[in-house]
Amino acid sequence: MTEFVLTPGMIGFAATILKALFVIGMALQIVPGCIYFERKIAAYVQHRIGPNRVNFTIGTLRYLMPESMRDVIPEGLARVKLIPGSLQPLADAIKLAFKEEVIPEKADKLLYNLGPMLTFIPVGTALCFLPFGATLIVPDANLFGIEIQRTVIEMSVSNVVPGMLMLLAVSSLGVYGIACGGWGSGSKYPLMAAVRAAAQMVSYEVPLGIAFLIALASVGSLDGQEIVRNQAETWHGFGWLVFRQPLAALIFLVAMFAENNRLPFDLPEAEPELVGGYHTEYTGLKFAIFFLGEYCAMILMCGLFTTLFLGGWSLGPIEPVEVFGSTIEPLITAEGGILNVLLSVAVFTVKMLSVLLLQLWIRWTLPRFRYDQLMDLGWKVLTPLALANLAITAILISKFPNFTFFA
Amino acid sequence: MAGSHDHVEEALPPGKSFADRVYLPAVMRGLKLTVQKFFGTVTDKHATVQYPEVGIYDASEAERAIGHPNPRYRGEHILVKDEQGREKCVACLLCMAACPALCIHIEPEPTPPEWGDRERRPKVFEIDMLRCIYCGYCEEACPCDAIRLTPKFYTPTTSRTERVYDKERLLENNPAAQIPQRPAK
Amino acid sequence: MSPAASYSEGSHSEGQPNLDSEGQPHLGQQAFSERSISLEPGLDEQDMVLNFGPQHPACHGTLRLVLTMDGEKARKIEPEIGFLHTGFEKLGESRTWNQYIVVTDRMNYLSAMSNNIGFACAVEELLGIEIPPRAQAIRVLMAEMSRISDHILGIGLQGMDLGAFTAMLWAFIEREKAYDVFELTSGGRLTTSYTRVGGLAFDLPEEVPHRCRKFLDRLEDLLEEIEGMLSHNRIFIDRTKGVGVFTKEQAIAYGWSGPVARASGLDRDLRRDRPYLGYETYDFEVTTQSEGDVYARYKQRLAETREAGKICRQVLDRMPSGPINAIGKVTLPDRDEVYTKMESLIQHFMLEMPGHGVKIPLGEVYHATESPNGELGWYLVSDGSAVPYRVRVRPPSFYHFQSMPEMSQGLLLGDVVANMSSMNVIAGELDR
Amino acid sequence: MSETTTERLEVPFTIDGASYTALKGETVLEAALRNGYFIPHYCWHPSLSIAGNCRMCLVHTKPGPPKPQIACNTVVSEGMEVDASSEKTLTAREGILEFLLANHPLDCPICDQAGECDLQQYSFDHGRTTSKFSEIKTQRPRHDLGPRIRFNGNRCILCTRCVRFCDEVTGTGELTVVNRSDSAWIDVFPGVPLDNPLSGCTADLCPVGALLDSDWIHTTRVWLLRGTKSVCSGCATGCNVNVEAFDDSVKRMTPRENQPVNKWWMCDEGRDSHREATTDSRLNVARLDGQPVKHQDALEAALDLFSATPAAKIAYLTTGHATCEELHLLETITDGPGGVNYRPDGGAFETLDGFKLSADKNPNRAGVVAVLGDVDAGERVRKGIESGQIELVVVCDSQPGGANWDEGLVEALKGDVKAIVISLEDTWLAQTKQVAFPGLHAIEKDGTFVNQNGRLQRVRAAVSAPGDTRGELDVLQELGRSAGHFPRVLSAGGVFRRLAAASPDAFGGLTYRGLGAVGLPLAGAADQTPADKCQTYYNAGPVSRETRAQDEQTRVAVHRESPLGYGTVRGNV
Repeated sequence: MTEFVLTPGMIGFAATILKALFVIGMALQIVPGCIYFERKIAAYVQHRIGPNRVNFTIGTLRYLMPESMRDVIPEGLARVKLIPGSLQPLADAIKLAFKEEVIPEKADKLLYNLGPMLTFIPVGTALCFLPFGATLIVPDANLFGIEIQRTVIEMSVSNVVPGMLMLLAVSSLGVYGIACGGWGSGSKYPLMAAVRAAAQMVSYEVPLGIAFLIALASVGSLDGQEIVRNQAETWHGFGWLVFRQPLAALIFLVAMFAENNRLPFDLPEAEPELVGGYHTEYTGLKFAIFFLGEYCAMILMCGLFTTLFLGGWSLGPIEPVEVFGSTIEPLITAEGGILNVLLSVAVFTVKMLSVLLLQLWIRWTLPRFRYDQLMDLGWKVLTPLALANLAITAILISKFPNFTFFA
Repeated sequence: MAGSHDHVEEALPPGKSFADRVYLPAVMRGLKLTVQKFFGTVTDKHATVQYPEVGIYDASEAERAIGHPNPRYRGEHILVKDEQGREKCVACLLCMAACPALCIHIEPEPTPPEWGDRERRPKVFEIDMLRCIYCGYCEEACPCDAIRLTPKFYTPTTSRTERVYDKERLLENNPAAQIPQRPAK
Repeated sequence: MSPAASYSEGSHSEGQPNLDSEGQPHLGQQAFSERSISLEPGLDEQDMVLNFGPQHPACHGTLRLVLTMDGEKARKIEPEIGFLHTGFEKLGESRTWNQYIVVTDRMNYLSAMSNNIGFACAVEELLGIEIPPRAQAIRVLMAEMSRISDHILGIGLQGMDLGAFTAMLWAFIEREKAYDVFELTSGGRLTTSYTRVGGLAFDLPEEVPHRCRKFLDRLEDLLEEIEGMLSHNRIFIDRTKGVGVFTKEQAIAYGWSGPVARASGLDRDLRRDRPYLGYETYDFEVTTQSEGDVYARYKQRLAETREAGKICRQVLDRMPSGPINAIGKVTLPDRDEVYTKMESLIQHFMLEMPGHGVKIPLGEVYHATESPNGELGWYLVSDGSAVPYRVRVRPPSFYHFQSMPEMSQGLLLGDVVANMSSMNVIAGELDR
Repeated sequence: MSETTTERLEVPFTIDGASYTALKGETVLEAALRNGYFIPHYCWHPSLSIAGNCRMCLVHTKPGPPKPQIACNTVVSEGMEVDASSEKTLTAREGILEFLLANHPLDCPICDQAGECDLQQYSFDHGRTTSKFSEIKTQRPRHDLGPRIRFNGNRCILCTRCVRFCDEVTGTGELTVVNRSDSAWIDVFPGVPLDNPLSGCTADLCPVGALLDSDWIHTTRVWLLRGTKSVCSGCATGCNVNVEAFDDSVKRMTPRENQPVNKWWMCDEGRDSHREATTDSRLNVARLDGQPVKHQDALEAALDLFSATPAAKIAYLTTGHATCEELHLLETITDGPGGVNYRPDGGAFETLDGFKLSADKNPNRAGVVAVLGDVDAGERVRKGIESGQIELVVVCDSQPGGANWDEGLVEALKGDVKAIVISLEDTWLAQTKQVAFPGLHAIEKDGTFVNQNGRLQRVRAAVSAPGDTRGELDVLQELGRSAGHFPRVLSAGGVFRRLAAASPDAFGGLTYRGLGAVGLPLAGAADQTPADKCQTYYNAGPVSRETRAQDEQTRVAVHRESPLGYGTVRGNV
């Protein structure tokens, strides 16, 4: 009787599928939440209420109960809303799904249809390279007659070694979607938006990339997990690059807004100027996919910022192992243990959402740049600053390779 | 107080000072304001009136400036009834003449002999509510205090023909509502 | 040969008929090139004609700019009007003097009260009557309230068109409170129809002074907040300073008036220079700016809002008592008198019956008031009958909008938007 | 109205410092009105004796007593200075109005005079703004004086115009003032209702809403009515009328002044004549072999019929209600004999001031004579039919109630002779003959009538015809066009030009434009009054009616876009 052996390859394969599902699931979960919170924040900032009509009430729970018990919930209580307006994104999605798909007569059909996909696919791909948790180590074990071999599972869907570079490379492809959509619409406003988007995203790719480089250089690794671990281990857990490289962090943050077309830099969809921007001519599901791609890109960038500058999934000075003590079995609590990993995922999510919140907050506060000012800022301010920062960093690293400020 | 309200006097014109030029202070100030507003809305009342559940006149003063039905509000018309439940209108057609939108149509007829106190009444009294601009001139023109504009404004229908109100509908338009006191001239 | 024509010819010479996949001619393409021929003979090949409006988020109302874009740059700008042409002036020839007041509501719908008052004042000038002090004071109060509501929205919209949506909604909320005052006073929020020839429709309700004061107190905070959001924000300053500069001479040449003219340094305010409704008795300053750019207009509106608030407080402090209608047979008599007195009933009838009504003596008048947007002039001709012979409006927006080409020529698209919103052009007033 | 040379002497005098001239013996009011200076008045009327009881026309005169005089009974003396607008005079006027209104009920909303009420007009122009009177107003009776006049005592200001009218114009004397002081009212003598043929004029004369025509009471408001200057088709007198319509239906007919024709009056029968156009028996639709068809189908059948018959074999029959233009067309397109039917005579009436209500109830009998010459009542047509000479008869019957053809002719028509019938009423001819077209009533058509004294007067369309009615002119010209008589269909004025050219003896030199409001005499007519002598300075109704009519023109032009004139556009919403 041969034992069934789960080799690391098999476990890794299964884990990859699970991680992919998890990442996509999380992203698709966060997007509606993000839309909801965006609207809520906008409303509260503007002294309004925001979406509050579509939601479950306590009375909805009755339908989960047997018929005889439904009267348990009193009528007054039944009308109490559970998170008012929480189903609004769902309602929007349903609405969009049922909307008529209008393709403008003069549209280039291929590019027009390709646009939304090209926006979403690179972002979705890039999410694969995002390290969202601590490394999980499955130890050697024999469970129910199945032999499990020790496997190291990195908490990112794809664990290629220059992961961060891949991420950067793939995410930059998002601009093609916007350009295709804008060009393919056969309309002037989307065209202008596409041109703007292409120029803007290419321009801000430079400071973004340099800030990225600074981060990588400071850490000395291209591996996402390594970057996080480096930050967690330096300065007693406070070695986040946002403290070590504040200027780079700021540059990255600003460039991130521009990459995401968020408000101070939302020129490709500047409503008073370009009506709807590149998605003016889109309706229905294609519009929804554009929307989804845009929000996923926000999540991606926030995740990236978290990883690079906010210490990723690490919880600062607090060591999870210390918290839970050593009394619990090492399978769970030790480094690479599952509880530890789950905690790190939660930490990562919270940090990422905080950055997301900042994006929403900024959007409802600031006016918009003008096109030339945007370019000026990108090329004349951010890029030189980033270059200078990179140069100084490079010099410091080469002169003082063991200087703790960086490593 | 507003009279003694001193607003910020700038030493330098805006845009010239260093603080203005580096973006961040103003951005921070803006973020501070918005976050204050955010928590202001969370803790305080918001400006929105939850309309169908809360009538706009039901809201308290803190939420909305007008906390009671404004007698002057120019909403839908009613024809006023006299003590005996008959329309007060005598079909003098002044409202029809005063209407700038030409939305009133009246056809007079003599009253039944048993009425005694007046000689004519409207046989047909129609207001095309789609055409009406709710200016209140009919109310102003009426010499018999027979037509009034009420604070009622929630008036959707499913067809256009329903929006042409006939005499019966105008008489029964808002039976529950107190007919507002006519504002003093 | 015009480049545009050569463009379309060129496409034919290459043996590519202008057809789409289904063999239908590209009508849209053709229409665009024809349009460009008729509008702009010297259109370069790389230029793009951009129809900015009439349906466009930044065209408040149905305005249209035909922009000839060289990339982001608006090489040529042609304003086009008439999309909201409602024939209001023509309507004046078929509505009695009092009935026309409801039409004035709908011209500048952001400050209907000011329009009502301006028209009533013009007719009274033609009639040669003076309204009682209380009516004057109420009119001043309402005019200034409407100036405030118009200006704060104008400031908010200026922010909104530059992306600062939030400030606009803050202004909107306060504007609603001003509208509450209008509603209490006149029964209507947007279309007030409050004045009558020779007086007012109703007297001021008791609670209005209290509400006005509350509104004015809150107004200061609002202006502070908006200023906090915008005034020192470098993004806003960059977008507005030095953009759309119009000099004093240009402003005069284009017939500018109101806050935009004062932002260009033109020290002219009809409330001070040609006082009506007793404006000379109020203490207020006419502020001016020297820069003449979008930022100056923003500052000017802020300053004028504060001055208007000052006037409102003065009116409230010394609101006279007394009648609100002019003595004589111009205004409708008191309701109680109509029900009980024969003479009053007859007067009521004579004023309401078609063919009778307020008969304005033969003559013509031009009377202008300082509306929130500028000099709102009424040129009225009476043939002695109950309806005007001619009603002509001098809408400030019309004169402001026509300067768009000169002001925005060669600017980026974003600046065109900034200029548009800084003018606060109201299409209803512009097209009449 | 006597024209002796002594009274033609002119007397200079001044009103408010402006110089005017009066005729010798003229009163101040008369002279002022004739000169275009308006002094308010109620009881005075040029055709009635001076009563001087309304006191509205008070003026101060110099020389004269220090208290104000009534202008209507003060004869102008040479160099008299009349003060009609000083503070003193205006105060007196205001006082009089206060008295007149003291007992007046608050009836404007239900009073049909509102809008053309002299009481309203003067009170607004000269009266006080409010009343000092707080006592209880007296109550006076409200009753019907006669079949069409309703009296409302509370509104009466006792000017006695109506009483004097019955005494001095009709001479029937039904009305009188009963009681005295503030309980006086107008009443009829017991058993003698106000039913003289001109009783409607009392309502016209009444300057307030005391006497109203019950015919149109409580149906509409005067400011909604649009007047059309036309001629009554009731009788050969040809009274000048204003056909007042609202919502495309005639509400009332009021007289217009035309001194040689009807002075200021018109008869009750004439006032009701517009009802002939709205009877149930009217023909509203074209008929082909008795079946209702579209106008075009009937017209094609008629054209076939017409062109298949030689002109010499076509006869025509018409009535005394056809306009001169229709008569001319009939004569032109047919070569056969013609016949005319007249309505039998009705009651005649002559007032004391010379207004003659004709017994001849055919408005255009004189026109028939002038256009067609000597035609009989259809005798020759009958003979033609019986002898087979006539194969087709064009019947143009616009007589209300239908023409009463002779029995012999009826028998002949009942045979198999073909006929094209244009008929106002749905007569047996229209129902049985091959083709029938609906005709127009006088209130719906344009044309001319010649009255009994040979005055040619315009009839104007005041309302549109029911259904698919095209009218006589259109159909006859279509028929004539097919036979090559006319190049195209003309308007009534165009046809009249042809008529004037064809009969220069009677109609030479006359044009529609020249006819104006009061018409012109035919050559050799009995009444040769020139147009400028037909109207005096005084119109027929209340003073304010004329004022209103002028203002109304502006007002009405406004609402042209609305098919109902005023009010909402109803229908498919």
